[in-house]
Amino acid sequence: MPQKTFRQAINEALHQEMKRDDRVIVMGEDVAGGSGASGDKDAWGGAFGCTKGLLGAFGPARVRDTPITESAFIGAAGGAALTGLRPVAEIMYVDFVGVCLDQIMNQIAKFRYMFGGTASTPVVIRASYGAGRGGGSQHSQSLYPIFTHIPGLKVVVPSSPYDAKGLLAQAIRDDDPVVFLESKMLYNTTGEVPDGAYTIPFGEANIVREGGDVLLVAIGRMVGVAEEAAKTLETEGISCCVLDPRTPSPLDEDTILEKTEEIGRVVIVDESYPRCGLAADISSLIAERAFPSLKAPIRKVTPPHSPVPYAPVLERAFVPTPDRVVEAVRAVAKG
Amino acid sequence: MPQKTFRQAINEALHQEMKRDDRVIVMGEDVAGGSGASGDKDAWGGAFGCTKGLLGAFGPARVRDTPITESAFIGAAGGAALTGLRPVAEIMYVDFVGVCLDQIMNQIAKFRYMFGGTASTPVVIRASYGAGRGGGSQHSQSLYPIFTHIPGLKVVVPSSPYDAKGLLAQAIRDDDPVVFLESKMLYNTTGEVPDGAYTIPFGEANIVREGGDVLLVAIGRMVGVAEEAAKTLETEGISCCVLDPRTPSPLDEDTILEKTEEIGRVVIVDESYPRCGLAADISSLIAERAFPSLKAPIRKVTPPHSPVPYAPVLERAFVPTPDRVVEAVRAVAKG
Amino acid sequence: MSELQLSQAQLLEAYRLMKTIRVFEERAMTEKMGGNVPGGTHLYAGEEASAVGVCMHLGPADQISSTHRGHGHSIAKGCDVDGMMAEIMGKGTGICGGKGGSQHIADLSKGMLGANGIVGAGSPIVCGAALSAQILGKQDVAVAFIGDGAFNQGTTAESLNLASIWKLPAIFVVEDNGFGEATSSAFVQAGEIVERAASFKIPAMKVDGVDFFAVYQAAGEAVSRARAGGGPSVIHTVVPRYFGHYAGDPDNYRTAEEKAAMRKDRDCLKRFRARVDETSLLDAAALDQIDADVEAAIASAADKGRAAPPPALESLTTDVYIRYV
Amino acid sequence: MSELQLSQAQLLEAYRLMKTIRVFEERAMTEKMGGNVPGGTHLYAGEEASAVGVCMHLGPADQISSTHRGHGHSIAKGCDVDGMMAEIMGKGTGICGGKGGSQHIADLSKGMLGANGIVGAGSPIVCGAALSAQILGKQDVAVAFIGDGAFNQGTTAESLNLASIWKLPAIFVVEDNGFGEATSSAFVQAGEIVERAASFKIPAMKVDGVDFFAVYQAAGEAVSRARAGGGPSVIHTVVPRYFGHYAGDPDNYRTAEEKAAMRKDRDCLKRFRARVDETSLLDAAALDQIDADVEAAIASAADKGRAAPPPALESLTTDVYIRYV
Ligand SMILES: Cc1ncc(C[n+]2csc(CCOP(=O)(O)OP(=O)(O)O)c2C)c(N)n1
Ligand SMILES: Cc1ncc(C[n+]2csc(CCOP(=O)(O)OP(=O)(O)O)c2C)c(N)n1
Ligand SMILES: [Mg+2]
Ligand SMILES: [Mg+2]
Repeated sequence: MPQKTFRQAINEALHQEMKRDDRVIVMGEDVAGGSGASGDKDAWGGAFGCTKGLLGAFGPARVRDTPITESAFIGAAGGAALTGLRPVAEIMYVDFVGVCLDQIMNQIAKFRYMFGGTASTPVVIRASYGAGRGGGSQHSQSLYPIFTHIPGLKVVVPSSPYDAKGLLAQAIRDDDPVVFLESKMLYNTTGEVPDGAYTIPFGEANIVREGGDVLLVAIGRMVGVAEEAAKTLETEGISCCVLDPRTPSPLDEDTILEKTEEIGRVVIVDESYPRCGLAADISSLIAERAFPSLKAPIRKVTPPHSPVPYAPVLERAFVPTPDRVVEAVRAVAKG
Repeated sequence: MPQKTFRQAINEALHQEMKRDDRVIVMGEDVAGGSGASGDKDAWGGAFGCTKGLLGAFGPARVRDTPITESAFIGAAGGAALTGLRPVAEIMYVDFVGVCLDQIMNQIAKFRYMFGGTASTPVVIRASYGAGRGGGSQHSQSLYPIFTHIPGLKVVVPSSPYDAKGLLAQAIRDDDPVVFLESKMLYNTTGEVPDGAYTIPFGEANIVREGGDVLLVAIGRMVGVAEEAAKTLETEGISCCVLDPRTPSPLDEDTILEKTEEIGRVVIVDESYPRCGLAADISSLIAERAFPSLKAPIRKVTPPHSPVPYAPVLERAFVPTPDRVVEAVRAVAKG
Repeated sequence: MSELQLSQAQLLEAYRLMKTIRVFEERAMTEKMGGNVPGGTHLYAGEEASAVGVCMHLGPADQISSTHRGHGHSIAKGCDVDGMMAEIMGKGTGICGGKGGSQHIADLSKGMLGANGIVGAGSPIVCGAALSAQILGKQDVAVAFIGDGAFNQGTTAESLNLASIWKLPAIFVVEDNGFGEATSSAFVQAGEIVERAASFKIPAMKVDGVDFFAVYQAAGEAVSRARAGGGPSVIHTVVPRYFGHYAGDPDNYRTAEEKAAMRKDRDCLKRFRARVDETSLLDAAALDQIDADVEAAIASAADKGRAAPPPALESLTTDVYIRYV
Repeated sequence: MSELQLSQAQLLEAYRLMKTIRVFEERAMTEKMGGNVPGGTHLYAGEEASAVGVCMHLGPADQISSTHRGHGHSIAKGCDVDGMMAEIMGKGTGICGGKGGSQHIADLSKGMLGANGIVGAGSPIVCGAALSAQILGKQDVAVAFIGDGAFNQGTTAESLNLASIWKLPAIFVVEDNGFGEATSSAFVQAGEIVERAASFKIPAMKVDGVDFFAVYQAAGEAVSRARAGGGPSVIHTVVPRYFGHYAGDPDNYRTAEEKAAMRKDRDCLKRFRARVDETSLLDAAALDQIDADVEAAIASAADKGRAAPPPALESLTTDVYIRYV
């Protein structure tokens, strides 16, 4: 199978879905770039290059550089979804959601429920997330717990190029609103990605690695961190299963519970803030529904309860590392 | 001690703190009401009447009816706090935070950290929360998990008039930003409240009721629900301890863990959405740090993963009830 | 002479809609006071000509979005009053199955994209509906009804900008009842609505919102422009708000004299009757008949609403998603 | 003749500040390319006269808030360049201890309330700073520097409205470099900045932002008005952006000719030199000396920054709260 970057995988899904369905449009700041300027058109193709080439292929009516007014264009994406289009709207960094959360939380997420089941809002909101590039406190957050908290949203956090493509295609074809978050540290990573279109269903965890001593649950960029830890631990004779839920909402509770019952020891690795975060959410699921099979405390490896710092030494200490996972697993394996 | 309503307790704290410190100002939509109109001034004293009388006592410079522009006035509260004032700003319903989250999440919460510890932002953001009054999906949410998630904020959810007054005074005197959420179902409840000013420190749980069989953890309006359940359970010979953390952030982890170790069985009752909610957060704390003492799964009693419905029958089914708590406790007590 | 643009049937329809809104709101007030409306509700009485003057230009493929004060827009856009009344009573027969309530009445089959509990939230949604029409090559327009208070909200400015640069077939009707809750707009709004709109290069008109014909005329221009690809418009309608901000508001921030004068001098129904009488376009008997019909229809809606069963308990968790594994 | 309002010392200071910004930014670019700046950074080169023309009117008790492109405002407001350079290098000696980075440079002791990574977030904060001055009875003013892109953000409209109705001593300086990232402002902005401001009943002036004296003059009026209780102003400065949106941006959306012409014809330093030369206010030698001093100071800042230690690991979790049980 051809090797592609995560960025290419996203780009391919967008191309294929726009081709497949005329109602799919793409909007956001600089999704093309160069609009109204003297030089190149499609100059950026998105701040991370994921939407490159769409302008040329589908034209300016369907690929729209927006003003820096997230409330207006995210809200417009919602309104357009209610009335026949299937917009893919980009918030460059998920941190910016603070200026437009109402349209996501109170409008898009709730239309269907409030309107008694008569509305459908097939919109995808893409955004980059995560620390690691010196973005500082306002450009490095992993805010998926906020979206996961909100009923009516589906939330997707892919960990590999293969998943990114298939999950994004699913998100675009899905009739419910989807928040699709891409780790900015993964854009340049590569993996096998089929050329043709395919979808990956939501709510189905991926067992990235089998193992019988400790269950590692991780999502997005943390899947790689968990895998790396698992490799180290293997050399110590500790065998880890790495489970990637892929979609925080819907969460594949069954697989998480089954694997817990099988293995009995769990470490959850997550990049979001710890309080009311995804690691806590999954831990509480297990503590309620798989308690009898637990042989040790459920450990969480997360950042501290602090904003994301700028300096590289601090930022590296903020994000969970394989070392910290190894340590947690060792503690749990003994316990 | 005099009996007062929760509303009066809030009002008294505001009066006393504004009198105590000239730098305290109050701002929000209709915190006075009647501005620029032909009839009564201080016509409302806030949508819930909590700020009544402040205009007369402290004048329009310090008690400000704002335009319906939450980003501007919450941001202004933050900017004013950075430069010498101690604003208490009101978001009428916490659900509206979607239009101004950036100023809370990325500005107010992070100034101190981003600026290397040089800033202090003594601002209090008050808002009503919760279901029960037929407010529908956009006026009934309990969004404290979102604020609890965000490092840099303190989050307070009082459960009684006594606590409301003492915690609000503390919030106003606190040099860190505080989100102060008031259950709209509690405003008319009464309890003993001293006339004089007093503060209640943050991060100190209140043991509302002692008991040895099951630990009930609940906050805000759910404390009363837990207490009611505990009364019923007592008649069945199950003795419950009711623990009210009072402040989701900082959370009194020590008391929660101590009580868990003592009792070994835990039910958490919470009105916020279940996914990445406060019940999950507290459950995960216990599952990680008091695991060996657990004698049964940690049960959570929360609303379903759905928006808040309008119709009374549905709304009553949405919010945790004493009956549901009783059922959960019975299951845990057996387990 | 904008009344001459309308057929007799249209004139009767306009009157019927306005009257329906008025009576619906009076009944909603009565039912609220009688304990039959569980949640809060904001009444549109007094502002009827604004909704109807605009919506008389719209068909079901045109879209509107409304506000917390949404009953009038809903009725003007063709929503069923039985379903609306049952909805505000929280019944299973409600237009949203009792799950929405007054602030979330919607009927997508009628092009009514929802009342909205968030002040200022409708305008971006309307930009999206207008974008759909534009991209899908339809002639449809989308109308955002917003209040004077909502006009200050950042979402409004962003939407005006977006609608202007994208030349969207969007119309923003700013219903200026002089108040955002208990606070007067003079106290919180800088400058004039039409000037602010014009600064976004959007044509803007200010009209007397109790004059159905004035609203109808202005809306006609705006709708034609939008359908012809001429982009957005703003219509500022000056309207009275008969009741308090919400049903039950003591409304003590307005003097009794002010409120009495408003009801006396600023009544779109009386104005309409005087105008069609003066111009001999309709006779009073036909209007009286409408009055009677409307009273009966709304009374019946209320009776049916009260008698209707609550939603089934299972509906608590349905409709959150179309499909959630 | 606004240059005549300035003493020789002030003229020298203005030039020194503009030159410091220019050289700081060129050095930041070099250091970024050399791998010494871990995060993203947006350079202000070309826009110097806007920051300095405004800040020459301000003292340390006056407040400013800035943008993601904040180095120029910080320097103009008196922030220490050693601390700034160390900050963007992520060092413990940084002005924010290395925790903020380029987009969060702040120095509250200098009245610099922070660069800001969120477009449009500064204006509400500045309203608050102005409110503090007003309520505490001070003569201080507060200035929000915002970009042309930020001008469309809802927070801007809300802030203009708030500043107008509350007559806040707030000044909004809209630095129009023609772009928000890679998108031209013509493509995304409806109407004129000064007209939009005027629609909020705020006096607004458009000036050539490479002409220090024009900016200085306009800012002088605005600051005097604000100090005298006359309320807010908007100043629209038209400026070139020498580098791409961020250090490293290929900047392929502008032609090479456009960029060359901009650097040739739109240089505030050259303009300043020509003006003071023409009017014989300063002699070239003094300016040359400043050039040399500034080059040395910035080179030294960079050397110190590179040599400085990273922050202590413990600082990861300090400063989240003043006190958190
Ligand atoms: C974002 C937000 N802020 C505040 C409110 C509370 N609120 C509901 S209606 C209203 C007044 C709205 O005034 P206006 O837009 O003039 O509409 P009117 O009520 O006069 O029809 C307010 C402040 C809200 N629902 N949403
Ligand atoms: C709310 C928000 N949206 C988007 C961005 C990404 N972004 C950073 S700078 C920028 C362009 C800002 O343009 P302008 O205000 O004109 O300032 P300039 O960069 O030209 O100085 C954008 C879109 C952001 N930081 N914050
Ligand atoms: Mg109004
Ligand atoms: Mg710009």
